[in-house]
Amino acid sequence: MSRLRYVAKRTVTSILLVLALTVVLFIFFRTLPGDYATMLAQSGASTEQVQLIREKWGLNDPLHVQYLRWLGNAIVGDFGTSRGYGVPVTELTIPYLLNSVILAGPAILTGYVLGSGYGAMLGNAFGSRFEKVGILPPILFGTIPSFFLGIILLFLFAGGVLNVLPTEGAVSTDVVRQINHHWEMYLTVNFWSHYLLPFATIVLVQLYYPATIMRSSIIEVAGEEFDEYHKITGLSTFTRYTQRFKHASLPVLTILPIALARAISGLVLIEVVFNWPGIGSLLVQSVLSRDVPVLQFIFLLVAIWIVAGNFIVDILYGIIDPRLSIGEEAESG
Amino acid sequence: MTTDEPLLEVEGLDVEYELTNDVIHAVSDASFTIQENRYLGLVGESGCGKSTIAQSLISALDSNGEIASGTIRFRGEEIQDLTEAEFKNEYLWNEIAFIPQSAMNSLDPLMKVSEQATKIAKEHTDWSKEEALDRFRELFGVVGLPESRIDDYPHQFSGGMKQRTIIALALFLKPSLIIADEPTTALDVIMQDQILNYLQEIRRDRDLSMLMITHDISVVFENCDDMAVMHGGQVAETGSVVDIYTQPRHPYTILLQRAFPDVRFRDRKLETIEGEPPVLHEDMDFCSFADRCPWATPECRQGSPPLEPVPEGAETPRGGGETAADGTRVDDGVVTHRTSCIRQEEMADLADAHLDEIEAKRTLTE
Amino acid sequence: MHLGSTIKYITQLLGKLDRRSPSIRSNEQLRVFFSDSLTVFGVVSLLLLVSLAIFGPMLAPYSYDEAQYQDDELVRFQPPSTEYLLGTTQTGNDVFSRLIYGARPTAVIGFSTAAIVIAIALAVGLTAGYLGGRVDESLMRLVDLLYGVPLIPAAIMFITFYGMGFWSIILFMGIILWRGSSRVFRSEVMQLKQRPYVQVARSFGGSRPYIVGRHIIPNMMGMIVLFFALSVGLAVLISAGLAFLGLMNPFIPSWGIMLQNAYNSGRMLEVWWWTFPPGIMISWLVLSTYLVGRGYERIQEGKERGVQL
Amino acid sequence: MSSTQPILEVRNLEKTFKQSTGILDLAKERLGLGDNPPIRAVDGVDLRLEQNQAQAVIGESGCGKTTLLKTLMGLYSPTGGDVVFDGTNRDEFSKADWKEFRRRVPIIFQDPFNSINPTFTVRDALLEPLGIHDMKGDDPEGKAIDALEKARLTPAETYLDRRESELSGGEKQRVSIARALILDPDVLLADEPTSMIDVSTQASLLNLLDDLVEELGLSMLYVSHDLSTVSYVCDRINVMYLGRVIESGTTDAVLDNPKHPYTQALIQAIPVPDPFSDREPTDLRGTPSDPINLPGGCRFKDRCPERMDVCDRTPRSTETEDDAEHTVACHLYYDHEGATGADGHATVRAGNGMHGGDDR
Repeated sequence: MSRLRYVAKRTVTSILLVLALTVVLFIFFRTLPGDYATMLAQSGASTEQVQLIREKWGLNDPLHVQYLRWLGNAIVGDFGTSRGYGVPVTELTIPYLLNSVILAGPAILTGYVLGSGYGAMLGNAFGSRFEKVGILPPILFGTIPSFFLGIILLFLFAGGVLNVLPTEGAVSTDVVRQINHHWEMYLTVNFWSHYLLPFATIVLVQLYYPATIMRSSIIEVAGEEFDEYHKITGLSTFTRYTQRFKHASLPVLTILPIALARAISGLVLIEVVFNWPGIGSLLVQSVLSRDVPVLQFIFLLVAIWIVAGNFIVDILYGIIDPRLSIGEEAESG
Repeated sequence: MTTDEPLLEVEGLDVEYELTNDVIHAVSDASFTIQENRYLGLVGESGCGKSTIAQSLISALDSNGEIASGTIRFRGEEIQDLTEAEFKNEYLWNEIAFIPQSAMNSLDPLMKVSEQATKIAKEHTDWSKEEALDRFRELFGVVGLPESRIDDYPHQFSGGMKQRTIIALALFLKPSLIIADEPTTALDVIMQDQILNYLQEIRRDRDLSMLMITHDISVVFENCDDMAVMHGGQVAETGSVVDIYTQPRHPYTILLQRAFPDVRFRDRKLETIEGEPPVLHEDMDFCSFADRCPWATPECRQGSPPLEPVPEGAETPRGGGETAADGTRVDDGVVTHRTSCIRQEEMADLADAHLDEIEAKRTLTE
Repeated sequence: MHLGSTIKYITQLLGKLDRRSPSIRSNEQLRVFFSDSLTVFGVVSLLLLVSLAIFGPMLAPYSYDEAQYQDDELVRFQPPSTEYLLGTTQTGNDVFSRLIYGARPTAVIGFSTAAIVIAIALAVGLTAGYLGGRVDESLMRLVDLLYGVPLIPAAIMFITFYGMGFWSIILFMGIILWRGSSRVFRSEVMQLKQRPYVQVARSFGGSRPYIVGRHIIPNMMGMIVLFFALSVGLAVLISAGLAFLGLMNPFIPSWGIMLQNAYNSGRMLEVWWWTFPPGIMISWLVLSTYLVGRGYERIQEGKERGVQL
Repeated sequence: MSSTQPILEVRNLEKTFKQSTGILDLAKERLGLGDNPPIRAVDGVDLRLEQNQAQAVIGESGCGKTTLLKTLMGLYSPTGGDVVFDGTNRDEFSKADWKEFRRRVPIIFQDPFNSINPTFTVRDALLEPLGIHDMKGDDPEGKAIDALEKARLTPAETYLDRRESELSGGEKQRVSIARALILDPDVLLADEPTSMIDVSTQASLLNLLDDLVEELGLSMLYVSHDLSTVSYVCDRINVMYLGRVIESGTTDAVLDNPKHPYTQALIQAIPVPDPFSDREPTDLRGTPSDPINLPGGCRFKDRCPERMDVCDRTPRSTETEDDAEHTVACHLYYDHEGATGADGHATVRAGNGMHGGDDR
């Protein structure tokens, strides 16, 4: 089966998966006990008003009708309006999403690459003193609560000892007044000075999984017969280690989606500690204000983020491992 | 055919493995020689040190293993003290190649078969990539595999095809010695027969010696010219296959032959050898077979037994026809027959009793 | 290759990663386990922290919520002194006493969540591993789905709509966190099931519960204890995060809540004696559980690679 | 052969496995989309194990012999044909009959290193079957010692408290044998018990099994890939190829006078410990095809040097001319048009023994 068909198959299944997730999310949100209407009721609105609201928002129609209507709008890009700000959900969320992607994207990637590289070094040095102790730093950063790690870095660089970096927010208030478009903010030095500490925190937190999984995966591969054969045929250490890395990267890739899901949890905490206006802090705000449309959209973004992660992993798999994408035609020789 | 100097000479080889608080004497005082263009079978049960010897020949011992003493001479040059890098530049794959035990999964699944060949060529020769590919393609044909498939991945090959690819890779740089570590153990009997037959074919049109390591004595008798029987890290007996079959002079060799099932004589009671091979923790300054040997005497336990030559036996070799069909089976005195049993004279009549029984069996079934 | 076999291939690969047979059998392995200083540090710390959780309240100089007065004036934000070893909090409580008191709720959260995680993971692992076929396939797809659930956002939703009950949060974490260990238990059960001694017991007519009780579980004890320790660490880590977001019951003085109070005081970086001790204690507990795990894993790798560590 | 009733009889036994039980494949199968051909591991096998008789099932790896054994043992349930034990068909077995079957038909496996639960002592391992069948009685220890002595592990008392890690490979297999004997069984199922043991201790195990069959009047079904070890222990040999028994007969008949081309190749391929033997290598090429998309008719036809066009039809197992007990499933030996029996075919080949004495 050619690689193209393999990619096509994966794309179809990913899209189906996202659709399935939207159904699950929709049902979950619609059945929440404390939805918007009842919250209004608690804040003193009379029952008629609540009925009016439910009618206006079409909350009384049967579930599947509501879902199809929601899906119809979603395809067009209209995810409803935010209850809290009365602004279309997409318009409200996109700036926060951008802030999160700019922070989390590069940080997770760096953490993953550094972690895998370090883990490979450890794996190849199995049994040595360096390997025995070398595993400690990633474990340390993996076991310190991410927000506490943020506090430590703030303490070291922004508050206590050397007062170099700003303590919170993405950009200081005076700069906000100068720029008119949201994305111009990314060009100011001020933004990048705010960016440094949360970025560092995420990188350090993200080291643990790739480092430990790559280390044990390299050790596993080093025990395989083909690795022995590479050694016996006298291939250079560089070639052997590259082949080991290729093999060992498969399990590391397999846990990428899991790490992505974990990264979102971390992101929420780090954005709260650093007061970073990302999707995490928006999530916390919308939950407290029971802003269901915004919440639904955020969770949809999260779902797409995870499905996309799986999709990328599948494609990378197909590229690295021929057994998957190139069919088997073992003839009797 | 044979210059006076043997291709490979191992003298008094000791190999030890260091564990956290223990030393394992895996090989003690092992000596044998491989002549040019002859196959030597290294046979013994599990844990007797035969794989350790194979690894020490190409300095591929595990990290905690080292050659404690003794010499390994390849064409007269001592190679046991070479570092891995030195050995790799001068000898590895150009002179000495290797067929691993589990050939089935020795090919890297993420690497095209041709890539494996070009990488080996890049490491040990100065051929260009194209030249290497052409040579490998031609060798693929010789090995009986479709030349068009050298760019396939290992998972697209059947078990037999992988086995032949490994043999092709071993022959790739025209080595003069191939070490095959249990080449057919994991195979079914028909595939084993095909591969062993093929290992005989490749020596017809090229100068090639082989060190074949196996636990199966019948594979050695049929496929090798000379052999060395190992027990507990020591070489019990060495010599030409014909010598050791017709005049065995070590109790272990005799009992091993009698314990080995032979499909032709089905009702012969199989000989059992009591006890277990010794655990090699202390220095082996005694005959490792002493505890299991029914004819052991106190002297056997004082000092590790040296390999003594066995005086020339009867003119016509017993236990078989005058000469085998293709004439190679007559002992041509190339390799001296040596045994490490200090009671080798008494062993003579034990061997004769064993051979009488085989001949009686043979006449019965004719 | 259609999708079915790809998933199977990837699970196989993951299984391969987890297939090490991790039961500590011979005491020789125990010797190797305790010869590693980091592992010993992990085990000793765990014992210390657990005893702190049990005997803590008796040792604390003051009660955790007793406001301290000096010549009838609330002692707020006092730096560490002989009287208050770690200074005082915004509401005048002694930080040292709160720290000692905090051990118990944190430990309770950790251990009870771990108990739920191991119970479910073992049940799923045994069923999927032992029955195999479609049951195994569907349970493993469920695990893959659960892996897609980001825990903190999901917890935020759950707590906001279902309340901050101490035990309901523990239950919630338990119900999601079993996903990790269940996959490992499953591959171990599958491996053990193929062992000749199990097949002989089945051939004699040993019933399924007998086989699981007598053969499967005893050979998995090492791994069960290991994943229990790891789950304790994970649960403490996550509950600290939730506490920090103000989503845990503030009247139960776990270390997470302490840290959150310090953060909310707005003077987090100044009152270092209030902010850092709870953070350090949490990290210490989680670190020691992971070090025990690391020591355990090295035995398996050493045994498998024949390397004497 | 005694005309008494065979202790264990297998008629046209079949065992097929679904290729993959993934949900997607199931859905596809339900909708009739993907063709999901089952793996036909055992495809119509007949066996008759007489009282106090040792039979071998020989075949290369992947021929279905272990699946056959596990199906007989009750680990897999057959998808076709039936198994008759001591006269009663297993389909009519009650729960008690099954319990009785499991007592009288124990199994010993190939891998000695995992044959005893690492958390058990030898005593626990031996008392386990007694416990399951609550036959401990008043002196379980005595039964354990007696079983150890039958397996020639003497002095038996010293073995009872040993752990699995304190036993050698040979000793572990003997404990497995003792465990099988403790319920005084009728039929012993053996899955290549000596193939992972060194030659020196292998001989003593083979001799032990041989003596047990005689002394205790046991019957034994011995599955292996190694013809030479089997010839020391078994009276009859069944040769299996890709799920079917292609030849069956007494040990001497099959070894001295093999009929089926595959059996001839199997015997000819065995190396003999004799430098003067002029054994010719087999000219068989290729390897058995995978058991999923099997060729129609005779499954050996792609590799068979004597292939005829009639081989596209599945051969019946017929008695050979000179020995009714010696059956072979090959078109060379019977006229497929109509006439049954082996007389009709013009080119009936006179069996030329491979290893008989005559060609020395």
